[in-house]
Amino acid sequence: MKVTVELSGGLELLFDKKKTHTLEFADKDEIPLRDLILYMRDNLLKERAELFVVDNTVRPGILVLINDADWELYDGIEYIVKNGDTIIFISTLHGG
Amino acid sequence: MKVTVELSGGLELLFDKKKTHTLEFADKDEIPLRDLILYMRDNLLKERAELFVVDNTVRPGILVLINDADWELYDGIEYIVKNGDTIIFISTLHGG
Amino acid sequence: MQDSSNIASYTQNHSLDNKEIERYGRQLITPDIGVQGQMLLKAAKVLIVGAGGLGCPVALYLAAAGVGMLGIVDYDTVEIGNLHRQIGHRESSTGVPKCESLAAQIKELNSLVETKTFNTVFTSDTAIDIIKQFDIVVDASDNVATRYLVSDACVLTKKPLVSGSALKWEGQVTVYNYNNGPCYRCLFPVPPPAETVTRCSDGGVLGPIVGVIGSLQALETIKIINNNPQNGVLSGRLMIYDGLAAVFRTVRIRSKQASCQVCGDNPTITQLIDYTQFCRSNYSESAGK
Amino acid sequence: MQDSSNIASYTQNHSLDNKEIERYGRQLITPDIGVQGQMLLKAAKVLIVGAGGLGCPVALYLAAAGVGMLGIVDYDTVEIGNLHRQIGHRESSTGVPKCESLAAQIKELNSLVETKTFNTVFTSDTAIDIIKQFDIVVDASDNVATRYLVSDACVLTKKPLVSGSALKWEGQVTVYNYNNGPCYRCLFPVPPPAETVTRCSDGGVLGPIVGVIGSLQALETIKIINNNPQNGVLSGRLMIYDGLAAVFRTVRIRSKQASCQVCGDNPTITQLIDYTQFCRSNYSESAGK
Ligand SMILES: [Zn+2]
Ligand SMILES: [Zn+2]
Repeated sequence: MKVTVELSGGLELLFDKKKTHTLEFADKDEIPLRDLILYMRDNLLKERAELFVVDNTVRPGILVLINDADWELYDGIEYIVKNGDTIIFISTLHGG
Repeated sequence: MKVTVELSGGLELLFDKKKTHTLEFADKDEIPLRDLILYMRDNLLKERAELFVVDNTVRPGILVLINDADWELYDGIEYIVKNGDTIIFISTLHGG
Repeated sequence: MQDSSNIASYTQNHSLDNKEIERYGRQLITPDIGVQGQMLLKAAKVLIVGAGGLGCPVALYLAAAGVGMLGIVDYDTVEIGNLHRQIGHRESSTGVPKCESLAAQIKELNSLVETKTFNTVFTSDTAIDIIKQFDIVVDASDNVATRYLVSDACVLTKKPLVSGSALKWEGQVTVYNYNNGPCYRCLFPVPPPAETVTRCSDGGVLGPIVGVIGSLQALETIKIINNNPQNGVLSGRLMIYDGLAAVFRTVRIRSKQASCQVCGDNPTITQLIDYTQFCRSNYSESAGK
Repeated sequence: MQDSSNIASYTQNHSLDNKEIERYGRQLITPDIGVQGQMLLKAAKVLIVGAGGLGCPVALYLAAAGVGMLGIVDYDTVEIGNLHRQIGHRESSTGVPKCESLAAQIKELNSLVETKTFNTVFTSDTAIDIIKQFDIVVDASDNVATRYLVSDACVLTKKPLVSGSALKWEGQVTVYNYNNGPCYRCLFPVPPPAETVTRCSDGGVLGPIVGVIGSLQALETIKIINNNPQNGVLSGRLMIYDGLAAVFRTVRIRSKQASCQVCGDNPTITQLIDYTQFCRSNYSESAGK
C-alpha cells in the first residue's frame, strides 16, 4: 500500500524540509493511523521527536487531516489508513 | 453517466446563476465534449446563446477545463467525456 | 459617470446620501451587496485585535468598504522594522501607537468611518468590555495567548470571530463561533508546547502573505455583515495558503464540540482566565524584548 | 530588538546598510529570502501597469518589501468612487494623477524605494519604451485591449508578466512569458466578443477581492526576483478565487503554443499592433465616459 503524507505550517522542518512524503508498505494493505504516526516518528524524524509526538499522539497544536478533512470527522487516531489515502499534518500558525 | 459542469467568471449568469450543474445521461456511458457543449447550449441556456457558443465551440475568452486541467492538454473539443468527469467553463476576467 | 444610470437603478428607496452613493457606487452594484448590503456595512461595528501585518489590510479594506465603526486594539508603537509588511503605517509614524497610526490612515482613506482606538494590551481584564462594543471580532494578533483570549471572549459575548494567522511563506484563515460552528478551543483544546511556537520575529514573515490573509479576513467579515444565505462563510472550513508553492487548500474541520470547555454542553470556562499562564507565554511577541 | 542576534547571523558579508537591516530584518530571516534575496529585491525594477484596485496592493507590498525601482503607469486621476477598493490613494488626492498619488504613498511607506511615474495611456506607441526600463511587468490593468498590449510587449521585450484580474466576487492570477511558459495569447488567441466583457464599472468589484489578487501578484513577483529553484512560480497554472464561496482552485493550463502568433515558432506579430481595433474596445474602462 501507498500513503501520501504532507506536512505544513513548519512541521516539514522536522522532516528534512520535505513537504510531501510517499510511504510504501509492501507487506500491508492497511495501517492504523496511530501506527503510521509512530512509524513517522521512528523512521522519518531524526531528532526532537517531542515536537511532533507527545504521549503517543500528535502534540497539541497539530491538526491531522484525512483526505482533506479533520480527523475528528473520522475516528481520529483510531482511523485505519488505506491505500491511496493522503494524511496531512498542519501545525497551526499564530503570527501576524 | 453523470457529469459535473461548473461555471465561473460570470458564465453562471447565463445558466440560471447556478455555478454547479449535475447532468445525467441515462442512456450513455460517454459523450463527446462537443456534444456536451451543444447540449448545454440547447437545454440549459435560455437566451443569448452567442455569449457561450460561437461557430459550434465555446466563444473566445472561455477556458475549458477537464478535471482541473486545460482542455488543450487533452484533445480539446474532441475529448470524450466519461462518467464522473468534471468540466469547468471559466470566462476570463479583465477588470482590476 | 458613465454608470450613473446603472447605479441609480440599485439605489431607490434607501437612506444613503449622495456622497455615499458616489463613493460606494461600484461596490453596491456588486451582486449580493446592493444598497441593503451597503447600509448593513454602515451599521456594522467591527473590532480588529492587532494593528500589525494582518490588521493593516483588514482595517484598510473594511474602512474602504464603509464599515461604520472600526475598533483597533494594539498596545505597540510603530517601528521601522514593521514597515516591510505593515502597509497601514508610515515612516513618519515611527514611535506612534499603532492603533493611532492606523486610525489616522483610515481617516485619510475614508473620513465617513468612525474609529475607536484602544492603546492597551488586550487582557482578561480588558477584553470583554472592549468586545461588547462591537458586533464582529477580527483576530489579527500575533501570539498564542491572545488567540485563546480572543476566542474565549467571543464565545462568552457571542460574537463571530474571523481568524487569520501567518508565518514565513504560509497563512491560515477560518471563522470561529459563527452559526453554531466550532470555536478555537474546539479545534485546539490544549495549547501547543511553548517551544513549538515560532514567532514572526524568529521565523520572519512576508508582506504579501499577510496581505493575502488579511484581505481574505476582510472579505469574510463583509460576508458575515451582509448575511446573505448564499454567502459561503468560511466556518467549519480552514483555508491554508502555501505562498512558496502557490497552492491553496480548503479543508473541512470539526463542528462545535459538545466537550468544548468554553462553547460545549457543560462549559467549565465561564469567565476569562489567565491566558499567559495557560499558554506559558506572553500576550505579545515583543513582550520578550 | 530581541531578534538582533538571530538577524545578525543572516547578514554577514553583505552590502546592506544598517538602515536596511533594521527595516527588512524580519523579512530577510524568512527562509529562501536571506540577504541575497534582499539584495536581489533592491536591484530589481518592476513596472506596474495600472494604479487602481490591483495596482495599489501590488505597489504597496513591493515597495514595503524593498524592490529598488517601481514604475507605475496610469493616465487616470483619483476619484472618490475609486476609494472603496483602491487603498493606495487618499481623499486628499482626488483629482491627482493616480500614478503620482500612489508614488506619494510609496514614498511615505518606504523612502528607500525609487519610483518612476508614467502619467500616460499605455499604448502601442509608448509600451516598449516604458517596459524596456524594467525587469518584470505586473498587469494590474482593467481592460482587454491593455491586457493583449502588455502581453505582446512583454513577449517582444522578453519580460515575465505577472497577471491578475478581478470582477465582482472573483479573481484570477497567473504568470505569463516566464521560463518558456505560455503567454496571454497562447491561452486566448482570439479576443472575446466585446459584448461578453463585463467592466468593473458595470459589474462592480469588492476591495478585498483585489486585495487578495494584488497581494498574490506581489508575492509571485518577489518569487520571480528571488529566483530560488524551489519557488513554485505560478506559470503554466491559473489560480481562481471565488470569494463568495471562499474557494480557491489552481488549474493546469497549456504550455507555450508553437502556433502562438507572438511567442510561437513562426510569429506573425513582430511589433505591436492596434489593440483597440483588435479587441474592438478601448484602452480604458473610463474611456467610454
Ligand atoms: Zn468550542
Ligand atoms: Zn504565446
